[in-house]
Amino acid sequence: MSTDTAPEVARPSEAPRQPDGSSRVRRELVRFMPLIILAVLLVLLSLRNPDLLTQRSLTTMADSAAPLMVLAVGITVVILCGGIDLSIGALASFASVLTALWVPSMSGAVVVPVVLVCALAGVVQGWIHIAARVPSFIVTLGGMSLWTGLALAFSGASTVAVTDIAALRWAFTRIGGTVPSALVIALGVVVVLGAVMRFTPFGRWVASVGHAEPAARLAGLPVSMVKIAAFGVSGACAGLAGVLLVARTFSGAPTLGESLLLPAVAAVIVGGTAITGGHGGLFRTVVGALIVVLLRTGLSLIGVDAGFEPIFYGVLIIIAVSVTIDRSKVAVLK
Amino acid sequence: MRKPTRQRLAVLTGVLAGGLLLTACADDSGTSSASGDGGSCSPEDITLIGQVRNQTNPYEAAWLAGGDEFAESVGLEQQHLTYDGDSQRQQEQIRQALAGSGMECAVLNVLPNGDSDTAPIVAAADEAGAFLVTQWNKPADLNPWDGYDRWVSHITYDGEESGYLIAKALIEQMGGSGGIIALQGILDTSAAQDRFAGLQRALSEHPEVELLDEQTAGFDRAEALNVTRTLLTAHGEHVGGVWAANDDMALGAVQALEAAGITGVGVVGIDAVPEAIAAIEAGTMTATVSSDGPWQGAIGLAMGYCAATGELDVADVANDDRAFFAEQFLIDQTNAAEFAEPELNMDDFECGSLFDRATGPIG
Amino acid sequence: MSDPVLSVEGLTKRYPGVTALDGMSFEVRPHEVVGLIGENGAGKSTLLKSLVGLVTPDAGTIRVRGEAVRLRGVAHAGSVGIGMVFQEQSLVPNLTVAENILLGAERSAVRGGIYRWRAMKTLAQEQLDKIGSRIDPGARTDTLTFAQRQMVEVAKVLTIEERITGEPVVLLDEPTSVLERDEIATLFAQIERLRRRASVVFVSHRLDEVLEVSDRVYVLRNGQVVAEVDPSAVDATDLHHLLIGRESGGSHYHDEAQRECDGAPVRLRVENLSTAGCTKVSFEVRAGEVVGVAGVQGSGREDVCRALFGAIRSSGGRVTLDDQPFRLGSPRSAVRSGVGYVPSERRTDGIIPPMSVAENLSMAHVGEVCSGPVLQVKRERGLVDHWVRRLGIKTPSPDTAIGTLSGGNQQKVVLARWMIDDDLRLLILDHPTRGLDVGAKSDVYALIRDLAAAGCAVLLLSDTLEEMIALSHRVVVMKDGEVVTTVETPKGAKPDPVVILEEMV
Amino acid sequence: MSSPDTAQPRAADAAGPAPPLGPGPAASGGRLVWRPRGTDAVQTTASLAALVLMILVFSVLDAQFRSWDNVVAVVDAAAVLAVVTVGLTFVLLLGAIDLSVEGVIGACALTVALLVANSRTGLDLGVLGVAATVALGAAFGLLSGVLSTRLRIPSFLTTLGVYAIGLGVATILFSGERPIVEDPWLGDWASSRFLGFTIVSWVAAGAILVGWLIQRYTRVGRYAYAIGGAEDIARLSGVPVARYKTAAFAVAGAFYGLGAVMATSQLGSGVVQAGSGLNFSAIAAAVIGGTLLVGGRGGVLQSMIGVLVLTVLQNGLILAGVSPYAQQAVQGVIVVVAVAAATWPVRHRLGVVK
Repeated sequence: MSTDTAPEVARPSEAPRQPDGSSRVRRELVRFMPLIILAVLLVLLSLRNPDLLTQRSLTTMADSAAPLMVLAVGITVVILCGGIDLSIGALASFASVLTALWVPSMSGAVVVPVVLVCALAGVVQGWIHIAARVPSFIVTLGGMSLWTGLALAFSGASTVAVTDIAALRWAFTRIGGTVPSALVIALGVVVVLGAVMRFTPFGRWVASVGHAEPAARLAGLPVSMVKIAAFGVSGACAGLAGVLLVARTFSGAPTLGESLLLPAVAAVIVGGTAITGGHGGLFRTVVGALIVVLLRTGLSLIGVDAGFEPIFYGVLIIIAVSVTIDRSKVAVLK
Repeated sequence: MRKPTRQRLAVLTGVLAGGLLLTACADDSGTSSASGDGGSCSPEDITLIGQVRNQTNPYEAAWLAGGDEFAESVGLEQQHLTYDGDSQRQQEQIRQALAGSGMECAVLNVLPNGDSDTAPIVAAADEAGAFLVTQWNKPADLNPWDGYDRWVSHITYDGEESGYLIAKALIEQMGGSGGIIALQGILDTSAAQDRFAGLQRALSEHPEVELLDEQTAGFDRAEALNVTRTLLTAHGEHVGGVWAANDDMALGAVQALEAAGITGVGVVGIDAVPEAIAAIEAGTMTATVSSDGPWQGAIGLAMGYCAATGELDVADVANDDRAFFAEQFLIDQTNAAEFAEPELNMDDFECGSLFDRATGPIG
Repeated sequence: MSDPVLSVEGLTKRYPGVTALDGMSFEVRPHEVVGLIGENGAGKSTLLKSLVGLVTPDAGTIRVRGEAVRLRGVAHAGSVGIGMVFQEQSLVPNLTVAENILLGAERSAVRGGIYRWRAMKTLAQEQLDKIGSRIDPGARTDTLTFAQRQMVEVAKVLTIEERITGEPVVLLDEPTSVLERDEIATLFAQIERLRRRASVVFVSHRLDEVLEVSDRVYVLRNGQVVAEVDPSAVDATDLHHLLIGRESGGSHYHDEAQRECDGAPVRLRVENLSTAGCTKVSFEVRAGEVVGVAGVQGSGREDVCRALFGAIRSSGGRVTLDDQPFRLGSPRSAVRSGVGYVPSERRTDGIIPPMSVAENLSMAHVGEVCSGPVLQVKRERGLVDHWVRRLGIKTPSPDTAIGTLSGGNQQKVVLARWMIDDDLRLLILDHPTRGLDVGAKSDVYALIRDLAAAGCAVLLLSDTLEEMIALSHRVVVMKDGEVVTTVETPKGAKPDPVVILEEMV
Repeated sequence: MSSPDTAQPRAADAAGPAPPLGPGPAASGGRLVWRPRGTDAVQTTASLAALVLMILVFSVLDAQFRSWDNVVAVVDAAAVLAVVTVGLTFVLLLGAIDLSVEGVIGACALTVALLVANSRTGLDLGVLGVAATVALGAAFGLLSGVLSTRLRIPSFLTTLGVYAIGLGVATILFSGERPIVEDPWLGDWASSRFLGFTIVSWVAAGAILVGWLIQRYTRVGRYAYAIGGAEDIARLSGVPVARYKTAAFAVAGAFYGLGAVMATSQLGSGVVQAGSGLNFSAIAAAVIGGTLLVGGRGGVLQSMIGVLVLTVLQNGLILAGVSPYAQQAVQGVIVVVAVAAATWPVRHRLGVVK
């Protein structure tokens, strides 16, 4: 029923004006579903291995999740715009190589140029996407190869060890002996980015572009700039993730972050952000990243056989998404 | 639509939860936190962990099987960790495993995904106080004797030597002259680089043998098949031999030769996977080098076990034994049958004979 | 008189806050062309959707050949003999004509899941032959003109003939709205053919057409049938009165609010503007002036407006805004220069349905509610409350998703989006009252008057000439991409629409 | 999923009595959302031109490239990718995506190796084994499709899950020992030649033909176009959309299964990683050829152009002696350039590109 043809008529399929109690509960439930799933999984897994619920184990998990979280938060912005960025893994690897190469001359300040370079790389991809009107899937698929190629060239196709690892100590330590600094950094990124999205028009612009690009364009929103900026943010986050990876592996390598691409996308979707754009949020992605890391590490720790592990991972991811996804907010399912 | 979906989900989740509990193998290690000064763990408190890339290739599967056999011999079970060639996941797993309780008595036998992954693994184990043996990959400037009292040893093989051995075997089979194409591994691994250096040493000794082309096939069989096919068209009948940096690529090359209908070209690889040994017996491959996967899977656990129980004092182990090249065996048609059914000799894993296969320090 | 093929009794459909169908009853007899006319909001669309199973009525019965049916969807409606030619075309663009005609009901053209293309083309050709169309059944649908596609739609609907015993009822929803004159003539000829094998329900807002083609006409108002008339006995004026239900007249358009603006400075000057659809268009709009742009399909008037807003590319011409050169770049730059645009496709181009009223309202001039880069939520709330009150926007709260509001309220938000800018210099209205009911229309007219009175220049494209003439100071008439004349339409001396119509065609 | 109610959201009644006037929304250039017309042809021509250009350049650079042997090598090398891409094309036509390729191929590769005469199981099912493997592939596709349509989850994620499941199944089947194919018939696929080309290449040719026939002559194929072109209209016309979406995924899975059989015959044993790298290559190939991600565009034959572009590129770069890592970078750039070039002439029209 389109309202055009029935004036003064609310779309029955959409949220009613005065939500009755049960539907409000259901909506709130959908909102917090990712957290609930995380808790349920944690409890389930800890039934097998009680060690998982210890403070040490939990902080370790959060620590492991930090680089993935940073990556996933970055790509969330692109996905909210309705695009996709397949280059983040390769870009994080590229960043790790740059970091390792530049630490000797720049020490801990290396994070600044690396993040800037990666942001620029993201901007370039965004610009090509806009200017040449090539789907972001393709641009970043190409980018994935390109950044890997560059990382290989810069590193001489080998691992670049960081001798002065103290310079990056800040990115991989425990504050007060317990709180992982990487987690603090990741949450810092989320808070800063979240604040920008919440307290400046940027967040609305991103959502507008993701929901209805033609309408956003015709309202005079800087659609192209928003999209390019989103790719820039994604690139910057990939850069920071690269630095975090170097801090924990003590070296940079041209394939270091490649394997984090699909988990990052999974984290975004599991968090409940619509892959079609518009609906979602950064905090959801944080929870999604924790779920994904829990599945990545937890399954083998409770002794699931190597063959069954990916099967459980696949099934659990699908179940998690089928519960967290807010179907009322997704128009077309592709 | 919504309701049935939800119900179905609930059922699915339930079934899955049950499944998780069932398939998880039944080791409820009542982990009493052991007072863990170096080497005072009682045997039943020890947790044995073996970690390899995946169980989808015969070499690493054999490695884990060897570990299982050793664990059984001391009345324990080995926990299997596989990380699917994903460095991040390997580190996440190690850290998460070490975040459990009683890790002062844990023994890890680890195959790091690449050189760069060794340092963080060592750091994590050191922090948790777990006994660690690493194999294959390690950056040159990181050594167990640099203040790590629980990183028992690093075992690897002289890749340069392996590359050299198979190159010699290949050249011999070619009659000392002709053209060779080389299939390299993943270029940013020291294994690939060292092995290729061995090939170059052999070539320098035989100037009449020409290296026609070298390409990477990423240690991957399918890729090796394609690359070999292309190189065969490029170099045609000049190709007298194929040198591959591992058996998987060698077997891919064998398939490519077969598909091209070319016979009489020698193919060599490294790793001694069962299929390669079968191929050598059948004459389609010339030679391979064995590192003895089952032994690797067991020896790492054995070293850690001995150290944990105190039978081996890590401080007493000579530096030459804390990072060493292990013995490797060239397999060709003459001895292939012996290696077809590798068997562990449990005597190798007595605490006194742990370093018997050391052929010398790394370097 | 034979028994009715289709009869509707007491059909009722209520939505929260409005009754779309209020006990509607009518019937269609065999081989009859029945006209349905009604204002927007009279219930035409809801009725049609009920008849093809897209809307489930709350009460009442639909009988097909005397048998009560509960329709579950378009396919089901087709199986009992009711087919509809949608106003918004329902053809898949990347399939062939033949496939589209037979989509979902391929019958012998598909055996065991296998397509038999020859049979398919033959079958499709049979359908096309029924309406005497010479469209190639093998052509890809997106290569056809709009009118051709409409013919394909008709042919597609006729396939239900083969699926039922007896004759089908074909619903034509505003079939002429986008057709050229000669195309309309063809369509009417085809309706004549059609009636030999089917009954036809013809829905249109063009009274003269309805009178021309129908055997009987039902007039709908407020969800009810208010009159059943014999076309030969009435003229368009009579119908008009029945339709509106009250004297139509100046008050509807707030004529009294039209201000003179002869002395005002020229706000917008367009010289030799060219785009893909128009060439060398020149005209001016003064501050406070409402200028309508009239023209038929293909006249290029849409192109002019969209090019001025930067929504499509222009290939040449000079435009000044308050005597400053105005670069036609992007909507963004246009907005920054004080130009606003209300698109015709509100749901896709105008609003962002899942986002809140407040966000939709402030989106174009978000700077108004920001300090530096920071959003001031309180200030935004105040501004939105002000405009919600001022325009009488009915919304539970500013945080309500705009998609849940009615069309009229959505459109008010879109207008408010531009009105919050004190420096708004030019507002381009692309069919601003499309899909609105009478009351909402009147409100929109009042807003347009207010805007003009405040000195804003307004460029207006309208669905009806009457509306355009009533609102405008001047009407620029376009034909074949060029301006043919300008007609003054001052207050108190509004010309007859026919004057402009003659220039348009 | 849009309900039938929203199937025609742009209905825009124009009300009130009036003389004929007013262009409708879908009039020429009227709609702001641009629907490309005839760009299929542009894209196909562009990718064909890219292929020809590439062949010319490599022919000039390298005499080896021009040899008949190399033509054979290129065709043989393209075979598996071609079959996989045929399958993937059906999913892309829907406007969906499939990331399960590598997992499904892994599972199927192990399955076929264990079903035909092999070193591990006593089975010797021959053709039956191959058929069973293709059926298993179809079952995986069915799983992806059912999960996507019934649970209403984007295919991006369901297929990611199915990828993991496939990998798990492969690992379990592998169980530590690689099954060596000892079936001479299957082995011959990779080694015997007919008219110069290996049997695998002929199988691929047959698969392409079958794929084309499915696309052109079956409901699954034609409805995939309809669903990809305008899903809501298809539903409105009574097309059981969910069923045919699922079917298209199943067809795709069957082709992955066949691809796994071919790869296994080439590799000589059941390899879990038999499909590694194929997923993104297949997507890239399809897109280069003109089977765009938006759905309803392109087709099997167009995708094959993309397959040839990628294979020729890889072959040519090796022959030209370009470093393997530069090859990777070059491939990425080519993909972007090929797609950009094809849409360049129409890029100024307003439209949404995601």
